[in-house]
Amino acid sequence: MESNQSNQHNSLLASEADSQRTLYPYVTGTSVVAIKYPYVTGTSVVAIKYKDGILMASDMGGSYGSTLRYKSVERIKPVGKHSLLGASGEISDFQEILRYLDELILYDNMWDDGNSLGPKEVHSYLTRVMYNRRNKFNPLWNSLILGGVKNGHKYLGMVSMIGVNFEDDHVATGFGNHLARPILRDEWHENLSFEDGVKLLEKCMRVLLYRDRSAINKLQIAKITEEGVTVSQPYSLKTFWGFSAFQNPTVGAEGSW
Amino acid sequence: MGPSPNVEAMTTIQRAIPPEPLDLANHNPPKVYWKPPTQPFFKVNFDGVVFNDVKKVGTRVVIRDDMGLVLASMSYSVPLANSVAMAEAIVVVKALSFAKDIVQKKKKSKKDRKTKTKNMSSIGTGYDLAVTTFSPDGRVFQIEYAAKAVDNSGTVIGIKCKDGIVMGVEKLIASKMMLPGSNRRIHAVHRHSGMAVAGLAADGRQIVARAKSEASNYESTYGEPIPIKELADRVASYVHLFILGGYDRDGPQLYMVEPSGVSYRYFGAAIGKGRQAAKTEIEKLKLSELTCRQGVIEVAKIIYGVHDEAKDKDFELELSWVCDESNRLHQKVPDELLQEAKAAAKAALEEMDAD
Amino acid sequence: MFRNQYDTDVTTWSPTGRLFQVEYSMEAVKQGSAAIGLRSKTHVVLACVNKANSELSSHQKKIFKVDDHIGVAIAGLTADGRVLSRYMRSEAINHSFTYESPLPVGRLVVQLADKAQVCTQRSWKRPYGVGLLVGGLDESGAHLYYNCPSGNYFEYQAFAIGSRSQAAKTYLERRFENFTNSSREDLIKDALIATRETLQGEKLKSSICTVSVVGVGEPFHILDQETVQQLIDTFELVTEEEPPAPEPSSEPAAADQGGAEQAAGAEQGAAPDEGVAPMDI
Amino acid sequence: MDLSKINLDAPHSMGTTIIGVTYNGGVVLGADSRTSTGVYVANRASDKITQLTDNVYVCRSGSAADSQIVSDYVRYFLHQHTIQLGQPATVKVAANLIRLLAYNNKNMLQTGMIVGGWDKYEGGKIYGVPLGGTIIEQPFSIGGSGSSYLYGFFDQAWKEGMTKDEAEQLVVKAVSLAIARDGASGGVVRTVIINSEGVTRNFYPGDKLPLWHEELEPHNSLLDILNSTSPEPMNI
Repeated sequence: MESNQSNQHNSLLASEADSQRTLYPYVTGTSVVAIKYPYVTGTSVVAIKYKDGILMASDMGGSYGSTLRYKSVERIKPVGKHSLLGASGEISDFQEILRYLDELILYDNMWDDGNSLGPKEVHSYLTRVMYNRRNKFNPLWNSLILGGVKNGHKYLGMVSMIGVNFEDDHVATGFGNHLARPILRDEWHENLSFEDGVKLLEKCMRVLLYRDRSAINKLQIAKITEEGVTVSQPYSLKTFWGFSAFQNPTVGAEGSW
Repeated sequence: MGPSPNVEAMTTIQRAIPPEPLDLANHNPPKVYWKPPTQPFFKVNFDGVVFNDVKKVGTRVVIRDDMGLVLASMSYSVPLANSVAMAEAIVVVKALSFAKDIVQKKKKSKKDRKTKTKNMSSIGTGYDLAVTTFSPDGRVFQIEYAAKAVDNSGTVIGIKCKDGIVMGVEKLIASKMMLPGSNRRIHAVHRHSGMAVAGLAADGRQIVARAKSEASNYESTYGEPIPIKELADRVASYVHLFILGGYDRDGPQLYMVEPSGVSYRYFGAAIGKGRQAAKTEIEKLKLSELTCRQGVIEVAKIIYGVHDEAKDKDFELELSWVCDESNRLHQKVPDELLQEAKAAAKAALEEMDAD
Repeated sequence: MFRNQYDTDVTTWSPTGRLFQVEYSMEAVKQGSAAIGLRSKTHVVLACVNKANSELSSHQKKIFKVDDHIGVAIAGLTADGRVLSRYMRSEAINHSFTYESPLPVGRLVVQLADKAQVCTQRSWKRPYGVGLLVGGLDESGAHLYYNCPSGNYFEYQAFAIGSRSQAAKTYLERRFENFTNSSREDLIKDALIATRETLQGEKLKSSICTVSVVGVGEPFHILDQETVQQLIDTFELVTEEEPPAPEPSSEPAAADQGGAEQAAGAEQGAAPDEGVAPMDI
Repeated sequence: MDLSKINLDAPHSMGTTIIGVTYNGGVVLGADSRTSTGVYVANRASDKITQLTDNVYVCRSGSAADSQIVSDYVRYFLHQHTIQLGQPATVKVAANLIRLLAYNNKNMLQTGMIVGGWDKYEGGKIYGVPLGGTIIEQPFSIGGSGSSYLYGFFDQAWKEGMTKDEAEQLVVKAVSLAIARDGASGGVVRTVIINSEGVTRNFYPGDKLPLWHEELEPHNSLLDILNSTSPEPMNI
């Protein structure tokens, strides 16, 4: 009865669920750890290293199947003094991860001893959590980007829902992997100024807005440097519709729709 | 054996080894072994035992009142004397000086007299060896003894100012090679609260760990930070003496939790050695007009003031606050302010000495 | 050895608010041969005296590596020391697995102290009879801590524990204010001299001491015997000029955990009529 | 229709329309009253706005059983919590407890909920807890199958800082619109208004709801229409 119901639900969300890796139920004795699907999801996050630190961008959408149900979901959050976390995928799992990190950072701060977890440590911790959960066939349904600066070292890495992790100069999750990374590969360089970095990220976000149906035109860009974290207010990007072919799509292509 | 009119004047000698072996089967014990003295006298009984194998003389002294209650008892061993007579002599001297000691101690601290006599009456009764044993008058001496450790520890104070809480500790230091900051007595318990513990620092950390887990359990269940009152209530059940300061949605609050498991809210609280003097000083402060920045200075002055330089070793001033200036986070007081507070406290002390 | 009725059980308070079993466990530290630690801004040096039980036996190892950035020197029951250093190793390795970064020294020390504290609150347990000098390096610099069986821990610029450590402490107390800026070599030299102070006239040889270093760019390691001997030989010239060490007594040197030191240990022990619990500082 | 194919064993589910809206001073919660078993209406007057504490209510959607058990547990937890603290629980605490159960049992629960209420610290608050156990604080929230028909309406009609009456009218209008298009929603419209003064419950019966596109004024009988002195008689 239950499974019947969830199957009905799956079909509702089939397009989202199928785009994710399939997990098979894992049988232990009599209990079966059921397959889970994401319900409320966020789409791409894009992040780059720049001259003074890390810049990260994501929109604020929370999709429910194909419904753009929530439009004020903050998907970039500061973690302690030195790190910034961006997430795509299941929002409830992201919230759970934030709770873990909150406690981690709280306990770190309560030592009040001059030592603190940097981005590398937080990234490593997340890697362990994600991999551990996927080994229990109960993954946290997210792709995470962790960026930060500590003691003059810039750090940018990501972790997937199955625990795959790596560092890079620029990273992106979800659709961003397909649409943003090629742009970043062409245009990114070590010494990007803040302005150039923001422009580069906005270029990526605009492409995603055009071509990712889950993307919405309400985004935030966050910056982390040695000085600390700032997450921008939500804003929208101007879009371009001025191609003449858009005005008159059938010109030169008679019979087209 | 027999009644003795005055502890300082008369004593009796009791033989340790019965003159002849007892025939246990036919032994008819005397009806009365010992009679209590009449008021207002105390009776001192003592005895010496010669341990040939370890070459020592053991002495035992017990002082009892007219009710037969033990006021004090003592055992002591000294290297073997030349003769039994000499051993007996040593015992007499020991017993007398012990009795004198007790009398003097009672005179010296009139204020604490009640508790002193109380504690004395517990020793040697056997009712004071386990936390799970009640004495016939319904007390648990082990808890009272544990409280002693707290009474003897460095002074801990907390005050509630208009914009937050300041806590301070007089942390005694054993060696000049020791560096500041270790074996802390003030600990953060959650973002907005901290705890200053008296007694054994190591035990204090244990209670802090409990408080931390209570606070984070609360938050993960209810999704908002634990109210300070609730935290105080929860940790109170773990039995310890400490001051808890925090800043929640209802404003800054200061609690003192007592080993009996009760917690009360205070404007100012003090525990440890100098608590009495500290309380008097706190009462002089206009707490409702004081900011934490000013409060820090006052706390430092009080701690420096109650520190007994003659008796105690060096100390480190440990200070923390949770106030508007610290963004309602519980933190160590910034170094710059700590130094300022120390300087002000030392200046105030010198001024006092000059007067 | 019977002192009073309050000292048979770790959890029993004496009428003056003391825990005798815990205090006695701290006496055990004084029975072991000496361990010495000192630190500069960048380095920590741990040294100890090795005493073999007999001419025919080897000595017990008293300095352990915990991680690349942490080492520990012990005095007291070496068996307890090994248990604790194994615990420290596993804590350090767990931390570096999860965070891929070294465990801050101060935090390890608190965990260790908490572990020791637990034994003072369970009637069926006994406190660890060992003192540990923990030296290490982390992002806040070089650190030296002393962990006591009572569950207390203290950070020091320099410290000595174990039998006749008072002599070493006296030496260190005269000089510790300059240690912050000492070079690595000077630290080692001071460590060796302090070690010699505890020998009561016996000649300092590399065979009876162990020296270890951890510092910036230098993972924790124990210096090999030849190096130590070379250092001793180099320094011996200098030390000759200094006022001679306290006159050697004829007392036999203490073997680690041996009984020979008991008399001295008992002397230093807590006098029963001292009012304040000495561990409570 | 082949009646034998109607599945009366299907789980009771509240194909539903639920709404929570904040206004200047409190919140208005709204819901329809239809509970279905497959296509059969098992209850046409159900109450989907459930009390958790004096000052916090929850709107339930999805499986009736699941949402009931969740709200029963949370009511119990909140009761304990209220006694423990000696003061009313906040809306946030209630919402977080719902979230805790929804998230930790996401593979067993098919329920989405909207928590709304008033407390002295934060005022009126609405939290959405959809399937999966995400928790989102919102100025207004809609849920249940009927909400699909309301996104556009709310995007257009919701205003910041409405009065109590404006807010309630908005809710009633929205639920009736959804009832008009969602087969799984129906019956009456129930509202609950929570503010510093307390709680007011209102009830709008199915025959008093506004009529929308292609809906007709109800009559007792065709005969009434025929007998009425209508200017345009029925053309037979």
